[in-house]
Amino acid sequence: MAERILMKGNEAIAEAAIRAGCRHFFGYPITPQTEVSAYMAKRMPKVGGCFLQAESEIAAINMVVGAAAAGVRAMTSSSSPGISLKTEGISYLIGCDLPCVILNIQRGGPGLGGIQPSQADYNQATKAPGHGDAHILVFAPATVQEMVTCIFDMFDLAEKYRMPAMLLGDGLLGQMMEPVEFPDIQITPTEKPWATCGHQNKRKHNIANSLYLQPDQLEQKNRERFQRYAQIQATETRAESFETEDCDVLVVAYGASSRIARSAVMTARAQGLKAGLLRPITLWPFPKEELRKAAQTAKNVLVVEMSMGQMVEDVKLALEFSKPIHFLGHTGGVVPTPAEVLNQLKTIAGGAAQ
Amino acid sequence: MAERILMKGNEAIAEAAIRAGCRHFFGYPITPQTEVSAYMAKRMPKVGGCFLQAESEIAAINMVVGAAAAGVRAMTSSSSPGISLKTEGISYLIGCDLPCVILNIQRGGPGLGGIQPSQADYNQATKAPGHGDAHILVFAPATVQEMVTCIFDMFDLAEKYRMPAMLLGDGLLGQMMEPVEFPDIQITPTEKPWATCGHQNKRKHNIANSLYLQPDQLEQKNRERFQRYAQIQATETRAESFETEDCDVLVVAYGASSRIARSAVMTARAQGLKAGLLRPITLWPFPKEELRKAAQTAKNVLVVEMSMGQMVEDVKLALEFSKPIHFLGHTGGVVPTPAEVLNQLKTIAGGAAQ
Amino acid sequence: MTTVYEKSKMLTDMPLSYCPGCTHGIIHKLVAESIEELGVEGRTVGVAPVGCSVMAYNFFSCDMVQAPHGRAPAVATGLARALPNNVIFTYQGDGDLAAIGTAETVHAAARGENIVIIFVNNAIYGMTGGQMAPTTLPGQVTQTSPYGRDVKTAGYPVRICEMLATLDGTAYAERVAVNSIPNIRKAKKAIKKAFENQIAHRGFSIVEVLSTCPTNWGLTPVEALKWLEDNMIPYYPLGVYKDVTAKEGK
Amino acid sequence: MTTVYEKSKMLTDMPLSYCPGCTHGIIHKLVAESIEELGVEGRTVGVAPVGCSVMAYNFFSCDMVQAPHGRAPAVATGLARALPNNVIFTYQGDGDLAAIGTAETVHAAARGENIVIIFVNNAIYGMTGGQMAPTTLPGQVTQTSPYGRDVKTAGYPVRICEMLATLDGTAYAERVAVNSIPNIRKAKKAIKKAFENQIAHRGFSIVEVLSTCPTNWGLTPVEALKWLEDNMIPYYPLGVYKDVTAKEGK
Amino acid sequence: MANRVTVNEQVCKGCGLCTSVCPKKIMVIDRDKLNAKGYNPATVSNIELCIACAMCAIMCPDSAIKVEKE
Amino acid sequence: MANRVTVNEQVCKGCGLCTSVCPKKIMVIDRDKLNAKGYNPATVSNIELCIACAMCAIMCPDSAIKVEKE
Amino acid sequence: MASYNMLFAGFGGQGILFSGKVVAYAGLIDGKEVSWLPSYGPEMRGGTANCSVCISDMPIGSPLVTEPDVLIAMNNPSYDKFIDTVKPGGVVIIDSSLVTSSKRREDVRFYEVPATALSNEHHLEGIANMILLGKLLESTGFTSMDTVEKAVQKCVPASKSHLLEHNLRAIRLGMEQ
Amino acid sequence: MASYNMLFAGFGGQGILFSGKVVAYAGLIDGKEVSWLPSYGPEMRGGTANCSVCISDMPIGSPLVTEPDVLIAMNNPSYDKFIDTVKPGGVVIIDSSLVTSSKRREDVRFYEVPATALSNEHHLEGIANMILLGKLLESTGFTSMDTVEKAVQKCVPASKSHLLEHNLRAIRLGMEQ
Ligand SMILES: Cc1ncc(C[n+]2csc(CCOP(=O)(O)OP(=O)(O)O)c2C)c(N)n1
Ligand SMILES: Cc1ncc(C[n+]2csc(CCOP(=O)(O)OP(=O)(O)O)c2C)c(N)n1
Ligand code: SF4
Ligand code: SF4
Ligand code: SF4
Ligand code: SF4
Ligand code: SF4
Ligand code: SF4
Ligand SMILES: [Mg+2]
Ligand SMILES: [Mg+2]
Repeated sequence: MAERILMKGNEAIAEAAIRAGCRHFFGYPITPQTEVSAYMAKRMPKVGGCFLQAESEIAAINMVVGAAAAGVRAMTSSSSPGISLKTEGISYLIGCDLPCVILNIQRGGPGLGGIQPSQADYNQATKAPGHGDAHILVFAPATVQEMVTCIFDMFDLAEKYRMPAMLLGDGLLGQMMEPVEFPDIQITPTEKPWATCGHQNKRKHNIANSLYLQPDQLEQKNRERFQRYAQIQATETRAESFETEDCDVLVVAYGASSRIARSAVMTARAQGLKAGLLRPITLWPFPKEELRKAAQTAKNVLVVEMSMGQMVEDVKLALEFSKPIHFLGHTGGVVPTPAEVLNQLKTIAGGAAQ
Repeated sequence: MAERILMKGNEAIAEAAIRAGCRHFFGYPITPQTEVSAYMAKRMPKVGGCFLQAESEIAAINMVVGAAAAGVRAMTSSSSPGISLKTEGISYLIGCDLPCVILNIQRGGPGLGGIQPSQADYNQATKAPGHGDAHILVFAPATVQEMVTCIFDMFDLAEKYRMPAMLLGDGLLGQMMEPVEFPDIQITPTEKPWATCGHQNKRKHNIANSLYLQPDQLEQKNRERFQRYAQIQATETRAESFETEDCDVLVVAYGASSRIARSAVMTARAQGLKAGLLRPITLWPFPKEELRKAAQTAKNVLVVEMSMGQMVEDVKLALEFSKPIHFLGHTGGVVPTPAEVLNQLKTIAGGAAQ
Repeated sequence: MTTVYEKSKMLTDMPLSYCPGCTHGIIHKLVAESIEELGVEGRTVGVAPVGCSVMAYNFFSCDMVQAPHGRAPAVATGLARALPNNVIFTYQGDGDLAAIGTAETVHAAARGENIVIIFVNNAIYGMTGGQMAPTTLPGQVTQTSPYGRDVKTAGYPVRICEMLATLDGTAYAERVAVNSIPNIRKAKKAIKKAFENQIAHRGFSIVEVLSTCPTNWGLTPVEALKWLEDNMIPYYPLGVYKDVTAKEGK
Repeated sequence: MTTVYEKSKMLTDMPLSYCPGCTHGIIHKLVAESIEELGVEGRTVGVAPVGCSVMAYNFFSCDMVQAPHGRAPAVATGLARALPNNVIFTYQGDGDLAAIGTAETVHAAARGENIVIIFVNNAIYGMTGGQMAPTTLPGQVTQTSPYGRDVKTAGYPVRICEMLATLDGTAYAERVAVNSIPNIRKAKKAIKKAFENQIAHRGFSIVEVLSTCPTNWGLTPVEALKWLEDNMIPYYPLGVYKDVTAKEGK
Repeated sequence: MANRVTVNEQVCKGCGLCTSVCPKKIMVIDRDKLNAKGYNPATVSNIELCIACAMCAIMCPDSAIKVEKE
Repeated sequence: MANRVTVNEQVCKGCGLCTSVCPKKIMVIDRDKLNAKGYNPATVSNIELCIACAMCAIMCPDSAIKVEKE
Repeated sequence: MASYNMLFAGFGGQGILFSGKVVAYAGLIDGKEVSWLPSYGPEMRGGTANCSVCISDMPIGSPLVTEPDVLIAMNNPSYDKFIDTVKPGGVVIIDSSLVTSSKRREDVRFYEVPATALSNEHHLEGIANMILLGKLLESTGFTSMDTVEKAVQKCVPASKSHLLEHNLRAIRLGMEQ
Repeated sequence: MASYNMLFAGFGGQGILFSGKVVAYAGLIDGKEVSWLPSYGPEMRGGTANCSVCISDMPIGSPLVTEPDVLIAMNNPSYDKFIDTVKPGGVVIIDSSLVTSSKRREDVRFYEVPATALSNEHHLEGIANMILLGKLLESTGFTSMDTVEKAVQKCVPASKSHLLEHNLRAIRLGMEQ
């Protein structure tokens, strides 16, 4: 580990990707993630890598298709409207079993919406990253430092499971500076016998493809992929529990809103209210078990999101309605305050006490 | 009502749309829905309407944005990969509060997938039709006749609630012929004081826009929209109950798979097994109440889908895990058979009897 | 007293959101004046892009639609097909029109769609803070070409008028600039002509306007005018690239 | 006995999925033979489009990627950037390249991306059953122009080589046809030259090949050759539209 | 009687484009004034010299200038 | 000894393109044969006339023809 | 009446989809529930085509017939592909001019009609499919000739009404086989 | 130590983001948790800019400061926008050369520093922001001058190290106000 320096989230992600062996980045400008491209544009030529500003988000994700098929670590980045445009390409990456990393530094929607932080693409990322039966790995770090560690893991897991991994951040995490240090990791490139990089007359030709005209073949492909998904759901969930051992009220929040929730939980504890926080780090796979465990002593659960309540459904599904699940949310770029979360915690605890 | 004629689902939809007053159709070819465009290409010139083959799905949905903003009844049609490409545009339509009708005649995915029938875009349609906090009306008719009636309703409701309505069909429904009759309805065009059709110097200028740079304004817009959603969820759900009054096992299925489920339920009943079917017609809003009612006597619930199990979550959320929920699904274009549904019903009933 | 010049009534009272000295504002005026002079304000519908002019819907007093990034020509097509007797125009930046919106632009032209496109070429993505545009000049430094646009990796600028002139559907394509009073007068003429074409149902007209971005070029507004003249005009020659009325002898 | 002609080794044993007499098969051969003759099969990666040639990945014996509809040039760009010393080509139809893929095509050309594009122009969407393509001729009847393409509502055909020739990044653009033996020979030469360009890192080369679709044109394969000659060639003149090696004096 | 040139000071952004084209060099930025947005607005230093050519107004991106001829 | 023209009958789709270009008009469709895919394959009616120009083979979209010169 | 799940299979261009449509219309005219579903997509091109037709008193579940009561096969590949899927006791009708496979099943009613040869003989070129439809009518009695006549009228476009009589002649010819 | 939630606000180009960064770096050097968050997007252009800086012993929740302990305001619009959000007992420092608003609050510690005038006087053109930073240091003691020096070193790019001394002079000047 090196010195801790102050760095913007977006720039830290870019630096982490380069250190994780990514030498192919394809972007298209959009607020609040333009710094990723700007950083890549500066650094890639220095490390012999490729930064390319594509003509559109669609072109960018398809350049990722090509680069990923060729076997290199490839990445693209955008924000909400741009991610919608990438959904066809993401579905192809899934269908072709190609690894890559995609950033969604979310902003308020729908439509052009706004440019302030939001978490309203949760459903899209976790349930419908494209058409068809499909999933991608979704990571939701909460600090600039965690963004860095996630990026390393995401490249690894994407290759291990041959699927795209998305970092679901938001404008707050992308724009803020925090201290960060970069791990000194030696990247050992994964063997990719499937890569379409020219067979040099030494093997059968490789094909990256998602077309299967025979329904039973396509079904077979999908079932194989869902077996992989099941394995991932069993082994790759990540979450952080904070003060959950004896909590009366459990807050569930991820990414930027988990930071606010954490402040509120700390204040609540200081004021004698037994609050706890479960912070999913992977959103897909959703950390069901971790959540169930964290909620064991809780009489009430409060989900805090910067959306109209998208993760709530996953919390309900995980807890199977075994306890009341409340929701506090803001949308459109409004960031909740620790005070209002605290208030809500008190109301819930009060109500529960009645 | 006129004579019953045999008509392909895709063509019946097109004819219904024209009769419902749609004079602006923007399409791009994709199997299995090309007949919609082909039909429109033939008929529109005869009724003074506009059929336009766009250069892409993205162009098509944005032509719909323009036409809808102008205040006319506009429609576009595609199939799974093409719908992914439309998600940005759909999110804009939502953000601008513009009505329109969108067809998704689903095929197997992910990626290019196949061209046989599928229901694997359920999550996309109902939970993430685009980025941001957003919903659209989603109708899932099960017969060619019902496609016709739905189309009329969809144009009306889309205008009433100023939002897009999607018909979520599949290759089976689009390609099959069934008897159909067209209601003889006089369309009374809704007043659209918001339309951007030229103010003729008689009113303030109208604006169709989804940009709100102030987070609180954007939040306000979203909250208003979600109030409308709540009203829709309270009043516009639709479902059909079949033999549910005393059922032991309740099958939940929509669209094409509900037809198969229905056959299985009939055979089961004939064999003395008390099966019933709840068939959601609206997928968003999801008919929670109707489902709860239909499941009242059921000891078990079986969800049948042509996907890896996407609606299952909505069924769980509606029934709050009050009874065991089973799943039978096929994906990639494989259509379940009545025999295998029946088998599953028997297994479940047997298991339950033990 | 006679008024020699005042603000067009086709512009609202809303102050423009552009940076000081940004020539987007001049182009707005030319569009507004043309429409006002032709007396078609009441039946005009404009389409705002995503770019610095995203809020053009607040500035023009006609009905306005805000289109997704790059898709203004498609939105305008929808409007034009629904409102064949109205006047439809888009106002788009170079990122919007020449990058993400390339397909929509080319095909609106190929279709001879009866619309006017005002194409503001400032050789940069203004709104997002100065990234390279398809029209960024070779060697030009931007946020995403920090060492100057290297044509070997980032490719060559696209000349839109030249490209669209190859399409049979294009009725009129002219490139103008707003860096000086004479050029502004010519730009006004071109823009007005484009609207006249549409009123006469002549089809697709595009006016490419070379414009400044003092903020992201890192120059004062006055320096920016000079930079435009010295660097952009040589690469993007002003002039008429297609004009069907010329053939018609009008 | 000496072999005068046999199937190229760059083609697999898989029977082609094309309709009887569809000239897609001829173009496949020309591509395969060119690569084989240049001895670069082992370092070639092809990109198949969405269109009748969607399964080209089964037919060419080099590594292959199947791209989303219209996005082959972007996929090829990703490949080319990751594999700068390989030979990358796309094989695309007119719907794929000239409609949905317009932006990707134009910008791969503008960037001078070091790839070869084989553009199969058959004036129709073959795979989906015969809808109008951007290249469908005026008056031509298709599923979506049942009364003949009406240029007033459906617009004019796009001439891709002419359009791309306006871009500085295009190194080579030629239009050929495969309706007769002499034309096939010329087509072969053009395709081979495109690959030579790439091996020499000259940048973006496109060969537009006029091709038949007997099935959706409603003609026999032999009639289709004649229709191509009588109708397509006059509208899409054969020839070289850009060639940087000509300037270099090669 | 002189011509009249009115600068809408609240709208003016002090960009100086008008000053750069005024043939009489009478359009100047008023460094002593600051409008609500924090800009130094333009002003006419000597209206007597004004020829009402309107170049300043034509150039002003913010339509801040009105020119009237006597 | 004559030249040799081999038609891969299973691959042939009976399209007739080869027959249309054979200068000697000896490449013909065999109406009496049907391959597994249901097509009438092409065949050479009189190999003696063949000049091994390979036009048939160059034209064949399905690479069904091999031409050998004596 | 019984319900019928029928499969019509052959090459594209043999009129497979058309005869399926006539049968479906007949069911409709008889007041039954009917459905018709074609195979679709690129595999149709030049290759095989087939369609599923269901006629029933009850609402039709899956319109996709995977275990037909009736199979009409007009080429070898289709015959080979579907013969084993026919329900025991079902009906199989083949155009024996084209289906040369020697494979037979004992548990179905089997009719061999040299329809293509017959159509050429009787100047009914190109409508061998209608001859087979006649045989279908005769062998199953799924509807009346009267209904079939009406159904054909529905399916032949007004502009081609001169073909009507031809079609009916072919059907009658088939009934006599 | 206390935790600080600070807001730096002014026009773009006044070095608002830079002084926020120096403060954050100071916190980092002191071993605190810190965060820095700029306002972003088009509204920054030509208009106002501001940044939130948090320094704390605990992990920082929201980096967005909505109720600052400390407000440094360098223009009227920012002052008007944020003055009411400052926590009672907080610190407000204004560049009184630019902030001409007469509005005051009694429940905060209020410092008026004619920073722009001072910077011109002392040949420290363009770094009025650093003068205000000096005042911030002096009035809150959020860190030591030693740390601030190190922090400025971190923030000034090597290529512009000649500006280092200027910046430090400005800070010292501010501390004396
Ligand atoms: C789909 C999508 N991609 C990207 C963006 C971000 N974006 C906003 S404006 C813009 C470019 C603006 O540049 P230009 O079109 O040249 O207009 P200018 O600001 O220079 O006038 C971009 C990329 C977006 N809003 N939506
Ligand atoms: C996103 C998307 N849109 C549409 C389609 C459907 N589609 C498949 S092939 C094709 C067009 C093929 O035409 P062309 O590119 O001309 O190739 P051809 O078949 O004529 O060789 C289309 C529209 C698709 N698969 N994906
Ligand atoms: S960023 Fe550039 S183009 Fe945008 S308003 Fe400012 S100066 Fe004009
Ligand atoms: S549909 Fe047309 S282009 Fe496609 S394979 Fe058949 S003949 Fe060729
Ligand atoms: S009208 Fe002409 S002379 Fe008068 S101030 Fe304006 S530019 Fe100067
Ligand atoms: S041009 Fe307009 S905005 Fe600029 S200084 Fe002059 S009056 Fe002010
Ligand atoms: S080689 Fe020439 S002459 Fe011989 S069969 Fe072929 S085309 Fe005819
Ligand atoms: S050209 Fe080839 S496929 Fe066609 S008939 Fe001749 S041999 Fe057969
Ligand atoms: Mg620009
Ligand atoms: Mg084609």
